[in-house]
Amino acid sequence: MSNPTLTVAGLGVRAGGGPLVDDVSFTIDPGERVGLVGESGSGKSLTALAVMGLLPEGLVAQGSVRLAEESTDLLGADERALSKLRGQAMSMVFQEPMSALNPVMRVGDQVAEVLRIHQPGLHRAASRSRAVDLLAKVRLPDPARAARAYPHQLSGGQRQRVVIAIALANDPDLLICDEPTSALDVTVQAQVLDLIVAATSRSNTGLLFITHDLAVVATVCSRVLVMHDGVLVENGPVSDVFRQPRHPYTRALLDAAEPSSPAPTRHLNPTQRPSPTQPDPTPRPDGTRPDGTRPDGTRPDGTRPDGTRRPDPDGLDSAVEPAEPAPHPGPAPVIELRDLSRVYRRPRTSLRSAPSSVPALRDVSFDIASGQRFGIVGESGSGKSTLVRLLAGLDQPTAGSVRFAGRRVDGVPERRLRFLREDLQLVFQDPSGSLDPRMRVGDIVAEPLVAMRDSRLRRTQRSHRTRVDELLAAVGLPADAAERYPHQFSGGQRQRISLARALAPAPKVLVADEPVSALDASVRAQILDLLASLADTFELTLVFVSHDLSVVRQVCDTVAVLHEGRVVELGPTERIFTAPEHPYTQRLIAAVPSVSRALSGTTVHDLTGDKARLEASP
Amino acid sequence: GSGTTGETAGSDTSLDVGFIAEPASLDFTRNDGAAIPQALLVNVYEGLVKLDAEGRIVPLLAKSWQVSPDRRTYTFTLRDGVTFSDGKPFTAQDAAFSIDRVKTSWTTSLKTGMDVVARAEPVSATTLKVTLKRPSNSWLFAMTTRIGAMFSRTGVADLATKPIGTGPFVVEKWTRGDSMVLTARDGYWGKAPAVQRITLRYFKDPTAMNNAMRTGGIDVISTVQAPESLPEFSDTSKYHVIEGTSNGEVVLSYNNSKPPLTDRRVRQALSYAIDRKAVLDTAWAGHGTLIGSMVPPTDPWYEDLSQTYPYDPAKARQLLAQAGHPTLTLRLRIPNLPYAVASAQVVKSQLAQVGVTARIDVLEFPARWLDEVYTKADYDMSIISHVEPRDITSWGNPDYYWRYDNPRVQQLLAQADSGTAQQQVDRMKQVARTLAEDAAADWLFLLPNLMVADPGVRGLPTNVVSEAFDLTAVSVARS
Amino acid sequence: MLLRFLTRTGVFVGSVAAASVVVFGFMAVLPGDPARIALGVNATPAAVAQLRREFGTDRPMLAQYADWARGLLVGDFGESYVTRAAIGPQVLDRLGVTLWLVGAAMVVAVLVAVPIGTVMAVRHRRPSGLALSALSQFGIAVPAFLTGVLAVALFAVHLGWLPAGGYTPPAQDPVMFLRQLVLPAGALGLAQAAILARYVRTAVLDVLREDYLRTARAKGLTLTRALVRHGLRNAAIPISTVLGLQLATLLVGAIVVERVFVIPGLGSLLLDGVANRDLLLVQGVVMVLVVAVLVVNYLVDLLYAVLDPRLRRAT
Amino acid sequence: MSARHRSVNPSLLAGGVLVGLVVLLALVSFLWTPHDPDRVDSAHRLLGPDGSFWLGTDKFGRDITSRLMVGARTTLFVGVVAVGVAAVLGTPLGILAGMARGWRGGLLSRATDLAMAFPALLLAIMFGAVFGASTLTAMIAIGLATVPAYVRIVRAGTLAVMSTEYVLAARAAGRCRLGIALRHVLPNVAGLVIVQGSVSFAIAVLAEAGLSFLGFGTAPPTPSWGRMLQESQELLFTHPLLAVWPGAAIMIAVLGFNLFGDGLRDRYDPRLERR
Ligand SMILES: Nc1ncnc2c1ncn2[C@@H]1O[C@H](COP(=O)(O)OP(=O)(O)OP(=O)(O)O)[C@@H](O)[C@H]1O
Ligand SMILES: Nc1ncnc2c1ncn2[C@@H]1O[C@H](COP(=O)(O)OP(=O)(O)OP(=O)(O)O)[C@@H](O)[C@H]1O
Ligand SMILES: [Mg+2]
Ligand SMILES: [Mg+2]
Ligand code: NI
Repeated sequence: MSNPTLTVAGLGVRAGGGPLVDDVSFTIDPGERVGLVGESGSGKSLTALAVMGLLPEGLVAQGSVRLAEESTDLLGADERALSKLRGQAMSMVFQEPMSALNPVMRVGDQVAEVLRIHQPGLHRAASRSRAVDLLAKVRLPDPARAARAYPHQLSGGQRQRVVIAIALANDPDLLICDEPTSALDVTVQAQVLDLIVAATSRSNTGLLFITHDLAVVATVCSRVLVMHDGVLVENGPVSDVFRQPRHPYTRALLDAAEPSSPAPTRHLNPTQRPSPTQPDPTPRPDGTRPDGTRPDGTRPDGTRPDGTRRPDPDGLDSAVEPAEPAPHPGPAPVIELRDLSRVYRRPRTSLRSAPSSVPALRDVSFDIASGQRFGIVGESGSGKSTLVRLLAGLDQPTAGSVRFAGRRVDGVPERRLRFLREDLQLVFQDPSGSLDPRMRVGDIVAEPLVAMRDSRLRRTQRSHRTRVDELLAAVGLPADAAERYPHQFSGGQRQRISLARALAPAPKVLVADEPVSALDASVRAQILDLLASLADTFELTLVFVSHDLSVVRQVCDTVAVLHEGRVVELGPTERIFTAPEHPYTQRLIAAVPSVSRALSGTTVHDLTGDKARLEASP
Repeated sequence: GSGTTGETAGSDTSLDVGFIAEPASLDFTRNDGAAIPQALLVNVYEGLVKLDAEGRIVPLLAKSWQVSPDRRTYTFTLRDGVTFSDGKPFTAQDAAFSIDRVKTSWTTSLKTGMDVVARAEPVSATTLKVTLKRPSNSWLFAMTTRIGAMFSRTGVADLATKPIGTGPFVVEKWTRGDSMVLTARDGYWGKAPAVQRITLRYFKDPTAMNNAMRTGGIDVISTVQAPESLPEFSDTSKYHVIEGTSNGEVVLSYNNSKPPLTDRRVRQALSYAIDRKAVLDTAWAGHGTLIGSMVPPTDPWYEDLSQTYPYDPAKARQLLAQAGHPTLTLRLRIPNLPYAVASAQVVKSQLAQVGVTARIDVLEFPARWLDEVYTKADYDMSIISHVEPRDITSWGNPDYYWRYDNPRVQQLLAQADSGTAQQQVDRMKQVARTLAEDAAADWLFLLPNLMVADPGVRGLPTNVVSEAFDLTAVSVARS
Repeated sequence: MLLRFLTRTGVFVGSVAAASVVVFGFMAVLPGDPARIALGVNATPAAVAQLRREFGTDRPMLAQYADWARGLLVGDFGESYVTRAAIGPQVLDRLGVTLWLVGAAMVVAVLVAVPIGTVMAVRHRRPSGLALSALSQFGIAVPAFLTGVLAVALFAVHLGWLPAGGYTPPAQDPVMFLRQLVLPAGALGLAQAAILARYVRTAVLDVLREDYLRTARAKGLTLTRALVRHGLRNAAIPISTVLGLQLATLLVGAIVVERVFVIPGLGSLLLDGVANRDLLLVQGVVMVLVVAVLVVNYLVDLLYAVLDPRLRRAT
Repeated sequence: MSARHRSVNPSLLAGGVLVGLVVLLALVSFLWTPHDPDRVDSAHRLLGPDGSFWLGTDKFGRDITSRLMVGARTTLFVGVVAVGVAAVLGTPLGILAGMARGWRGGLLSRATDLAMAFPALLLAIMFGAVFGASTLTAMIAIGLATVPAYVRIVRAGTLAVMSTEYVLAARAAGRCRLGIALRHVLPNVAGLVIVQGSVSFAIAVLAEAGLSFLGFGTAPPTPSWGRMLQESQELLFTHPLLAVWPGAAIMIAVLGFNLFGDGLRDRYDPRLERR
């Protein structure tokens, strides 16, 4: 066995107080691809930064870090010595492609710079042409032109390729990637992952791949390290770890990441019905039971009393209408969209060109029936949020119409949308951004009540209080939450507050715009469960927006696929997932990595779909 | 300043003199303001007569003059060979023209000084006859001020920037906001000045002027505006401090038409309440003279009246009580000038001791002070220094800002003007005494003429008795 | 790029026009009759009326504004009410003096603030950085005129190294010009430097937190070189904004410093004008000061596009 | 998270102590001063510090300690008026500019930019010329001249708040625009206003000193630190202590408010808050 490329022994990182990373040891062999997974805040990035010697100010590392060729311990080395190694023997790709490049410097120069730093003799012109070669190697279309571009002129995926080109420029022995694809769409992610794998195997580079997505690790890496609270809890070949997780934490992660498939349309079990023993203070039942568990049997933290997580669904609930909604058998549709278009105008930036316009939505028409769980999927920029804003009357369409319960929503000033506000409420993506940091939770939840001065719910300040308490209980928050401020809650809890607020006016329709994409996998599962159970308890119609196909699959019975502002496919969830008709849907579904498929042999390259077609349309 | 270093006395010397007030323009026929005659009179423009250092009227462009027995006709014999700086000769025609022009073209109210003139006629090239409507002593005196300045008949087109006079200097350059350069001219009729080039440098800030003096930026501080700083110049090997008197009576004026200041007892009480020695000591570092009426010691009718109202707060309280004003609030509206601001604070503190509250209101000078106090007389008390020579005559004008209407004073002043020299002195003394007894105002002190000069600078005027800052006799001696 | 240039120019021209209305309007409501004031207290009423006719101040406001604005376009600011001299050349003359002072102060400020601010940011947790931060706080807390007065006391009066004040045009005596410029520019510049250094610190701290700086270090640049090669140009964008805004402060700070150092600049012209109620002159000076600030902000605006390619989008 | 929050911010602490000192001086001066601050006494002129006159006397024989104490009132008055005028006008205008849509918002920000070109001291000098030099007019002018700075800052804050999801949520909940302005925007920009306030407080104190230097500031005999500094100028070489006391007082006040503002800024900096 040859010398390992990287040897990390007893690595610890501490701030002023306790350790953030503790006693982490592992090795990476030449050409080996090692995944490092764990939740947000578990210490993954700090581990990587400690190896690179790029820890933020105020943090100190102990232990030892050695590279194959270097005899010295990197942790003891000074900035000058480290800078000789960085970009040469080891290099790193960061998460945010948007900000990792200097916005005021041409891309080609930024690539050329890394060459010239480590090869002082290299001529400017030579380094420029080498940079173009490198850009070509990361399959950037028209590399010569890209080299002259500034970062803002490239898309996120293209930028990430540039960063990878910089990292690979000097054929490093070790490449560290810190969540290189979490900011990218699945289809782009597949291409970037493919690129990383191809490049590292070509030059036998050791790879440390950091992500919170187990499926990606399973697809990319041969060995996996699992980190929890700054400690390595698992270290072994992917197939072993993922098939037989030893640590409960790994098991929990796996559970959350990979809902047993085929995913059902509902995760309801009989206990979700309101308990008849509990007095019902409102027309709608309170969701909390006396033992503190929620109707689905989980505790507010998402675990069940027996310590397991969400059980396998036991099929369809007989009390619920059929999964496959007939075109118009039941009640009339709640929401009707007709030829809906929305074009954003950007201010003109040049005299010669007309002001640019972005068609965010084009001729979208569909109905959502009462009681339906309607999913909308699509990549970033496909128009999902635009659609949601139009639905909620928060924006005006350029053309077409939106009707709610038969009444026009478009073209009506916001203050005359009372009927809509009473019956349709929103939950947003960012659990912290959607809560006013300077308002008490109680006031936040009561806001729709106060704002509407609802005649139907005409209440005094006091009864607002009781209503707020009910709602907080329904979403599984402690009663004293009303007096606290949002920042005193975790991400998952904040999203529960959002939910409580949305439920306040007892709406008929709940529209959720990516409500879980900012959450960790484990918390995500809890919120999805809660959403599903609340929808059921309160007999809500759910409109659920996400870019994450697996999430939609867990929650919705019907799915619309948006692509560049158009609905390219619409139908029952299972049908779309098992037999997608539109090529875009097919590509989308293929690009989603999954642990099980990876374990059964799917490679990164497979995710990218038909290679020839991809290269043709960059 | 720096130019003088190392040079010997001779025709090539130069001198830098620091001043506070800069002229707004060079045309005193249309612009008021003491800074213009200060720079130009005697130096650039000359009159028929001028005041000497003791305040006597002496010949200048006129060699001599005769007064007719009825004292209404003055016959001046003019000097020969006098030329203007543009080369034109100065004749009796020019003199008559200049006198007439005051009445026709001047816009400032000082022109009234010429109202008494009936005719001015050139008799020959060097003889001028001036006929007055009535005898007037003040007319000949006025001829020493700016209205007596002689202009060329062909040189009044651009007075604001190009003054043309018969004096030893010409204005070579005027950098507004900074300095004015006077250079000695060829062809001056009298003794050529010892200094070729005099730069008048203008400083808004007294401290800046002191610093310039200490760093060699200037050779003379024309008037020390911060007497407290004089100890900085105590090194007699480097500085020469000149202390003389000036015309500037610092007057605590009362609005005589405004109750309760119409009551003589109230005014007297105020005068008793003020310790003028303390005012002088604190406000002007003890430099200056206590006077007691509107007459500086350089005037022929000067008498020491400074003890008319000795400091006596008890008496002041008693008089106020008699007048029915045991407590009193008065507005003390002053210009934002250093001596006024300093004096006002002392006055306020002293008046407070006798139950009089003075509310100080600092007005921007000149604009707001002139408008509100001087023109509209919207004030109870004010403090300002009256710098015009022989300005006691203003007490004869009932519309003047102190609104003092005393027929006896008016009559005495008229008699003094038309009487003989002896009568004039006699009547003027009576006026001064009347004013003092009447407590028509309180004369806090007379501003000193404080100058700091390089020890080598000679011939600076010790006393300021006229409107001019006479630079003609200045010389510089350097080792 | 061209579009940006045109819109900015449009905004600039509009602002100047609006500024002229504001300045004129303000002067129009100033109490006090220029003719009266110009003639002084001893003026006769007839002379005042006549002068008012001469000045044209007896005409309607709109006509006066139109005249004035038309004059401004060709650099004719009218004639001073007090001296009857043309205001334009005078103002431009003084502007030249003030620009030297302000320009030199700006240079001092930048030369001092950029390195110090950068060190403050890079070492913001170390004693040296904290000491510099504290020092800059003190620098901000001392009024510029006090610095000036003390500098004169020390360097001119006590040590005699430099003149206490005054101004000599550079064409006349370049050495004297420079010697006289040192203290005022220093006094004015250092006060600004203290403020600017804090902005530089913030800007550099922001840049230090940026991902691209980490990328640069991951490439193999040391922190210092990464900062110089990648950081400063990015930091220059917010700093140039501050510089533009500081110019307004500097121009006004110059009023005070000109007084301390006896410099015949715009500041003393303004104060004279105000004192003499030479309204047209004040109007002209204020207009020039305001336009100077607008011009600089306009230039800074255009400079952004040079510094930041994101603003040069040509598509 | 909370542990890091509880640790006291050193500049907030230092600023608080200095500002507290100034406030304390001002408050005590209402009840007691060692001597009558305005009492002129020619017998006790220009004394050095001693048992009775702790910091000595000025050229009028007035007690410097007493005058400094009363001067603290002027300083606070100056700051309160200037900051009050600026914040009361600037905050609503800034919110309006941030919330107004279309050309109205644009016009407001253009007007703000233009107003920024009229520097504070300039306005104060012109106000002084029109309405007479007094502390009040000077400070109203300084306050007015600071309004644009507030408009800018508040507008930027408002724009940030308006683009958050919680405002979207409030709209979805049916809040009217006024409700959003009062319940969401105002509380969230309040931090910015407070920070800006303490900084402009410092600026106002400096401006008052500068104006007093030019003769447009506080009228005598009301003690003001700026005026005391100006009066001490002519005695700089003979009695330098006279300049030291007010100079130090101004520095302490400005330093205090600046540090306080910096501390508050750190407190409210979202970047620091998020950690
Ligand atoms: N500069 C710092 N000072 C103090 N604590 C820090 C610092 N940077 C990170 N931490 C803390 O260290 C812990 C580990 O952070 P790290 O960035 O390594 O997490 P991560 O696993 O990469 O999470 P994510 O998936 O969100 O990127 C977290 O609790 C974080 O709050
Ligand atoms: N206010 C706006 N002005 C101009 N363009 C906009 C605006 N809002 C959205 N767009 C553009 O409209 C398109 C659709 O945006 P939208 O926010 O609906 O996408 P999305 O599907 O929600 O994406 P994401 O998953 O990133 O949230 C994008 O190209 C976006 O850049
Ligand atoms: Mg991380
Ligand atoms: Mg979206
Ligand atoms: Ni007099």
